[in-house]
Amino acid sequence: MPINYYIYLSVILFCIGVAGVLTRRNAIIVFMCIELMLNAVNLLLVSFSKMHYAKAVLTDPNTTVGTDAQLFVFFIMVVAAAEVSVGLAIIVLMYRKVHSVDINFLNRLKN
Amino acid sequence: MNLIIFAAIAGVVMMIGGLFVKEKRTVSGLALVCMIALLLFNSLELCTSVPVFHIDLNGMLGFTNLGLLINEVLLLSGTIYFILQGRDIEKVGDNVPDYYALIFFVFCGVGIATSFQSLLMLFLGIEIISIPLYILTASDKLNMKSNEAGLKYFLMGAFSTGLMLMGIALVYGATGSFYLNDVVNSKAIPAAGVLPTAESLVDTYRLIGGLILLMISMSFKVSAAPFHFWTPDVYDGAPTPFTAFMATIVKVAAFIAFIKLFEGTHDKLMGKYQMLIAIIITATLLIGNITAVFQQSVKRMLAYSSIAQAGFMMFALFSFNAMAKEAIVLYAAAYCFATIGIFSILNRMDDYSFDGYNGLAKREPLLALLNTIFFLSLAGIPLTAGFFAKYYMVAAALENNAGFLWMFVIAMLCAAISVYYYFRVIQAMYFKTGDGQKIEASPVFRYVLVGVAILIIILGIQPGLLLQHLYF
Amino acid sequence: MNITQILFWFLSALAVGSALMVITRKNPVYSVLFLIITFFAISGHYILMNAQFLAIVNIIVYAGAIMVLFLFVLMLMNLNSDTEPQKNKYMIWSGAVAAGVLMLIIIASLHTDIKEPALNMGQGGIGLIKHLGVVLFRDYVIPFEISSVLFLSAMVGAVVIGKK
Amino acid sequence: MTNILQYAWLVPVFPLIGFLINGVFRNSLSKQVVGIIGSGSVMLSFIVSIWLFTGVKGAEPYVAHYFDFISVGKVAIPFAFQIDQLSAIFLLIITGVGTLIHIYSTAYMYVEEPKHFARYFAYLNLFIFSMLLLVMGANYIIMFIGWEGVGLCSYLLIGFWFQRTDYNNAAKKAFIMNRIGDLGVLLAVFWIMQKFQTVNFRELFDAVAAQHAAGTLNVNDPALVGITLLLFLGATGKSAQIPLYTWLPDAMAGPTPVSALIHAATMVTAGIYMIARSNIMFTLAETTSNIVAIIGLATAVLAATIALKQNDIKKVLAYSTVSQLGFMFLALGVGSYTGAVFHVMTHAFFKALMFLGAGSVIHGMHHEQDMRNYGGLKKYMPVTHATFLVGCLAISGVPLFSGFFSKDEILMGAYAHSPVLYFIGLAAALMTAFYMFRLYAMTFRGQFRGDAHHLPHESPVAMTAPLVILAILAAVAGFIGIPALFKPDAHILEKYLAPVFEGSAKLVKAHEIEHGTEWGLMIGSTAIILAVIAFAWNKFSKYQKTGAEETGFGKVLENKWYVDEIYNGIVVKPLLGLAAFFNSVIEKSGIDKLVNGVGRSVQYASRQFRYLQSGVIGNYILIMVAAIVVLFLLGFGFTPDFRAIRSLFGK
Amino acid sequence: MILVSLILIPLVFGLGSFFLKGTDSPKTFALIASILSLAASLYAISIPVGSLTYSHGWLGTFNSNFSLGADGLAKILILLTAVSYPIIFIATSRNQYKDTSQFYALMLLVQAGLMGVFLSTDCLLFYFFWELALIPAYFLCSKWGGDKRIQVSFKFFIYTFIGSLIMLIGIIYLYSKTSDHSFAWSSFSRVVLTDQEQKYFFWFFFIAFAIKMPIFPLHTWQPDTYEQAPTATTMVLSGVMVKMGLFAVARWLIPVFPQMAVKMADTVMILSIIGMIYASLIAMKQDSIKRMIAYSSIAHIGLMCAALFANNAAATQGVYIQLFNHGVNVIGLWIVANAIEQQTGTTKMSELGGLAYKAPVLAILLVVMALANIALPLTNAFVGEFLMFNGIFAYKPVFAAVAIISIVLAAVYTLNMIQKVFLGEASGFLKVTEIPKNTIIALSIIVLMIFAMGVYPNPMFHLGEQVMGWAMKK
Repeated sequence: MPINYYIYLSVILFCIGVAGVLTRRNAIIVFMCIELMLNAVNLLLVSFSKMHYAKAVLTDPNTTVGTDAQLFVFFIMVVAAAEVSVGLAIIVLMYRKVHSVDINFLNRLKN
Repeated sequence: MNLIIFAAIAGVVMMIGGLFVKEKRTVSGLALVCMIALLLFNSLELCTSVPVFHIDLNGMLGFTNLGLLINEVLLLSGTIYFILQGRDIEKVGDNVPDYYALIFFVFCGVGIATSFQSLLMLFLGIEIISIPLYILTASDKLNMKSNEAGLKYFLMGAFSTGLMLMGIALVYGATGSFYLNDVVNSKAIPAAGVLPTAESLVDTYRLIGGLILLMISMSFKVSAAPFHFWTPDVYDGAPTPFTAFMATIVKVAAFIAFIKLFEGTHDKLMGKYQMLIAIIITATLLIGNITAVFQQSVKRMLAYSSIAQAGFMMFALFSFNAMAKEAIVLYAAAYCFATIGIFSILNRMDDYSFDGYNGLAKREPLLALLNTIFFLSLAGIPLTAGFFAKYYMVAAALENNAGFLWMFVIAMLCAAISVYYYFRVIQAMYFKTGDGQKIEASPVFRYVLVGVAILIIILGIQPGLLLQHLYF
Repeated sequence: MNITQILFWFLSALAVGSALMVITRKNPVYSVLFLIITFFAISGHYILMNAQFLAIVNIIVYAGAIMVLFLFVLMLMNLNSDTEPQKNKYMIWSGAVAAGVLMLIIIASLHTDIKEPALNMGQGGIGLIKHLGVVLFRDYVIPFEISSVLFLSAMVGAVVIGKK
Repeated sequence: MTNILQYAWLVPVFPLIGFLINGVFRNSLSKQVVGIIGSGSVMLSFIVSIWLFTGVKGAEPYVAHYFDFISVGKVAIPFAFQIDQLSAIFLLIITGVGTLIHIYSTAYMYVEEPKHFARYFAYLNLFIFSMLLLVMGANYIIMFIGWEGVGLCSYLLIGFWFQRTDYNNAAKKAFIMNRIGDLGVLLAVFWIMQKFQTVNFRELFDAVAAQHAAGTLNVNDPALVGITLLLFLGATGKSAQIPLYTWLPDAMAGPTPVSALIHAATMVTAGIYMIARSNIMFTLAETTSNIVAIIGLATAVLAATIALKQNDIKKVLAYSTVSQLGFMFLALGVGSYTGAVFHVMTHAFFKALMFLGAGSVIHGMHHEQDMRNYGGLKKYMPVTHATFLVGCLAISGVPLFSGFFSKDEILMGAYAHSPVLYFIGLAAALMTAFYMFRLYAMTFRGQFRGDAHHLPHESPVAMTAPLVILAILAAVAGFIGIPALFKPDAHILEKYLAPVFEGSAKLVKAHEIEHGTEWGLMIGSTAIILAVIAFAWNKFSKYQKTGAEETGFGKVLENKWYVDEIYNGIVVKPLLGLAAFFNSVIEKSGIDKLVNGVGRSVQYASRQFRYLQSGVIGNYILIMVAAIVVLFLLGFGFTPDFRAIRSLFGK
Repeated sequence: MILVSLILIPLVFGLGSFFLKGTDSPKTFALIASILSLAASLYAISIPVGSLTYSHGWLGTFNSNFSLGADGLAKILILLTAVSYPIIFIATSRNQYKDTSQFYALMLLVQAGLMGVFLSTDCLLFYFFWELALIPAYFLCSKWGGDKRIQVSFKFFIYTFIGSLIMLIGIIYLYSKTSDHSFAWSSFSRVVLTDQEQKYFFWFFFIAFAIKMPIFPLHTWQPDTYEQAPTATTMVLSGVMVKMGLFAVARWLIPVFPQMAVKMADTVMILSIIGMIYASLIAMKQDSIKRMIAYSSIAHIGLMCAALFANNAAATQGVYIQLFNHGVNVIGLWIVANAIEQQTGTTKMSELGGLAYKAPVLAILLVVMALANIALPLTNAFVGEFLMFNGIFAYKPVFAAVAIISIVLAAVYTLNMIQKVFLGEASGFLKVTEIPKNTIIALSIIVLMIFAMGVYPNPMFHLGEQVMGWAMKK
């Protein structure tokens, strides 16, 4: 498949994630949409990894080009997991206080 | 390297130490000892450029004088911060050792952010800085504002992480590597005078797209407009000692990361995109300064002021020359010292509004004087470090960018606006009538604060004392 | 249209479709479930590209662990249905438009007419566990160790936040 | 030169010393001492002046250079005195009349408290000092120092009784109107410096003459006309000519001796002195000369008409002064410089005499100045009456009195220039005779109309003695200027002054009037004047207070043609209005509002910007996304498909 | 070294003064300091220009030195600064301030800043001192001023600060354009700029100086500040500090942008002259003596600024001498205003009147001061104004003709003031007595100077001429 398709797909998913962040008010959903964005990036990285591999393999069949991107994706997942633990902890803390996860109610701090 | 390793170790020490030490003062003392140790280790590396442990870095990290010097400045600020605000950190909540541990982890991230050579390390560094901060922000669990700030910070920070990753992905797509050197030398950046081929143009687009996204996410981290929105809310909501920490050390570290990130590509590529930086600078200066004018709370004003100061620090990104590096070091020092000083006094006050400062000069003449010096430094008045910080920034940027004269004029007008809100505090302290709040201040606190003020004035007269370390 | 292409289009449609469902469902539980479907679709793409390790990790970590955590929290909060109050029309429209424009802009920025070599689907050993493992523990030991600091801080953080 | 002239500096130094002593020790000196110092210093000057007068001989003026006042680059202004015939005559007038008036003042001002008495004499001495500087200065700057100095003293003396607001106003008015004229002088000086690179009289006039001779400076050269016009502007201020004359009548607020000295005899003739001094430039600038003549004549007529209807004795004299000064300017304008100086001299005598006489009357009448309340004073104040009558005769131009000679010389000069000038001048002279004798008759003739309980009394000797001396002078001073008509070569004054006006004399085409015509004019005019005198004498000796308001034209005259009101309306009010407009509108609501507005707009912006910080994450991220879009657009160069990037990298 | 001591004496004494207690000791202390610095400056003035330099390395990295130097212009202004301080301290020694020691300390710090400004031959150093003079002044105005002091002095501060920041851009830019990358005056005056650059940076510099002077329409901070500031500070502000602007134009603007100074002369002069007339007219409408003096000062400064740009030696010399004379005169006027305020508690003309009865000495001294203010011959101001008008006339007669109107207006408002305050019926201030000795001494010194300089100004010209050789070298 042409790399462009993957780029488009990733961008579309990414922007759906952005749209979710923008439109939803439930903090958890917003957070999920951010995860969706990260996944879109992961997909893009993997496809770029394959793209570079595809280019490099033409000259060197044993090439390992593209490995780093896949490891990067791995690290993203690691970080995402850590982030989720912290994020959900904060959301739960919030919920315990106000019994709501509506981010629009988060407006004690403004101006 | 020393910083990264020992900061991580210090974090663990604090975690474990917390299990055994119940007395909060002792915890603070332990943290201070760790901090001084970090400072010494980093000084050692700065002087000898040999780390304690030899680790094969695989090109992921690279240590330069700039990074180490900034580390030094930040660690010094950190030491001062611990001395001056240890008491206040103890008051935030019950998990004091954990707070210190998180702060040390942040320092670990700071070490990475000032030395990364690979986008992967950038990502990890920024995340190691961010995640503890989310927690520190939300750490005052009884305070709704703190919780709210934590959640806001977290959601927006995660969003910007997404943007950053998208940028990194695009850069990778263009260059096939995460290493800064490879990015700079990749074919995606057409060499001067060489006509780009159609293929390389595709990569160029991706690179530019990626860099713009990176720029945006880093702007977010340094709270440059219009990506600054988290800053006032978070700084306002977070427990004050942690606000001080975020506003100074973390922000400067993010700046260094920002600068390192674009250092290489600037000459070849982003140099042509100075307009973008100029727009961000202008927006940051205007929004930061103007919004700060109407604030009622000093703490929140300082948040906007930190945005405004970020605008000035962005000049280093605009110019990218040898002087810009000097400028950022000096600015980091001036800004950190002054802001930590201000926050240290603010911490001890009950009323954070401007009126809370009324008549302080009568009650605490020394503290008022010191506070004045700090504010003057932030405002960039000569004889304080802040003047030379701004001076270097502008001089570096002006050196070969006369076309952006309008930006400098705006910057200077904004500097004048900044005087407006900084001086409101001075006015309150000296000229308004009031009883002045009682401020608990131990002699050590005072001496250290005086030391900071002297440091600021020395740097304001002879900035070379600090800057010479950049070169040998 | 060979099988790869068919799978590609199917998985893409699935991913986009379920992603849209994620952001449009009112009930957060549905959102979580659709997100899991999206993740599965993405894992499918990984497999198409012969990135088997990531495909598995994606399912285990994301779909398996993270999303379950989400679901768990949702259940804990009893946010199963209609807890999201009246939506703000302006917010939805402006959000959708902004995201749409962003998408157009990014795509337009990256769009070219150049025919680049197609990805060789299902080939290449770089995505295999064996290879990745070697590289991870040889070249990427520094970030690997550093991510431990990240986890430590996350752990400490969770404790700080979670402790009563 | 002779040794005598080297002591010229003594002349101004005596009054200066007097000023300093009286000024510094005013609280401790007794009135007698003050009077002696004040009068004595001027008398010493007078003595030196006489000495100088006799010492001035020949064509070359004596210039004494003391030190460099200003010397910067090309500007070199020495502090130097110039003694020649013109200044010698003025010195005599100033110190001579000055001495008399000082003596007179010791009696007139005796009622004042000692410190005010001393203050008065200090001012008076300072005035003499300034006036001497004015006439002795060897360049325009020193002259200007004196010029401003006399203005200042005039201000101080008019406002001597400073508790009276209207007096202060009068003083202020005098000073400011003089200042307007001074601007002219200053500008003229600048122009002179630019054009001739010197302000020293000798070098300047030599340069003018030389340039004219060399053909580089034509008659009516624009620069010259400009310079002379500006100088004349100065003269109109100082010498109370149209349009700046209105201060002089108001200046009568000062003590009467002051009016006599400053506002009749000396200061107001400074303008004439200046023009006479600069005669060569005025001669070459014919346009200006014509303007001077016309303005002089117009002033003479206008002031005379006003004087016809005034009831305040000092006001009549004041307008009379303005009118007489107009005559002098007429003389200057028609090139009869000697005539002008002659009239200055005779006028100094008879006008000082009349002012002092009026002062005596006022003194005797317990500070009543309204003539309608006088009448029949001849009986009570015989000396005053007699001397005053001499003055009136002199000013009216009754033959053999001094005024006759000087006025005749002026009118003849005017006739030679243009008969129209002559006849208008004659009309003014007739009016002079009328109002002077109206004054005389109303004051001294008829029945006493004042308060019978406060009968007037004759003044002390200190006051009458100067009157007598002045009366003698007023009667006989004319004989130094006997016209050629009576006896050729008998005009002593003309011969004496000849070196000063030598340059001009060469340039002026001598209009000789036939002797027959001259006799005719002289006899005719004298006859009419005598008739007018008789009419006025007759009419106003029977004057009775009616209390009726003047109507019609009389009212216009009584109100001085409403000139003050007109000035008020077209200059003062608009200026104050403009000032108020600037103050309240431009300054406060304009510039300051603008400046504060900048600050306020920042605050306003601040308040608005705060709303961006809505506290809602969705909005924050929305703005961020929008910013991303914008940055992408900018980064890729705005075109829909970003083709611009190609040109960026593809050369 | 003597130059350094000129800065150091007030600086050290100023800092020392912070530690004094009581009310009398700081006054004495400050007076001693000011007399010391007067002595030092008299000594400095007697030294020929050539050997009056001092340089010490400062910021090696960008070639900025702590270099001082005095030419005639600087000498005149040093003398002014040094002379005015003792006079001010004597004249206001009866004024009571809370925290006396701080007040005098700040006053001395201002003096140090002023000295530094006048002596610096390094542009960065100049900027440093420029600001350093401002900050203590700000504190003085804000802490010890009138009711509206906080807003007013803040406006003053921000206004001048904006100007100096814009100038800073210019300084930095010019620095980068100097051939030897140096801030030295000599390098700046040799800098080569394009027309476009000249145009921009001329205005960048000029705005800063114009605000300081102030020139219409940037003057609005001034009357408020003068009115609200404590009188001693006002004296420094109007007597000495505004001279910084003119000094800077003469030292840092015209020599650095010679062509632009010629090209822009018309614009600047027109602004200045409008300002003169405008300020004079407004002065006529003021009720407060202080505001009147303030506006009068604007008019006078406008004249000096216009004359500086007239580009001829006479006018320049006129300005130099007038710098001193105006300083002396305006300080005298403020002393009178202060005396009136101390005696009656008000400076509103409408509330005053007839003071000449109660305080004849004051009245006489005021009249002398007023006469100097309207530049009557034989007072010092005449010499300067004469030369300046002369210079302007030589440049463009029309300008002189318009500008000179201000002399008449000056007479109007000055005489008005005299009349309303001193003349007329004595108003209700029965308690008013003759002014105290200290005021009389101070005013007498000023009056003596007024006449001395008015009759024999040549010594000052000789001082000023030392500028000519030095500054016209290029």
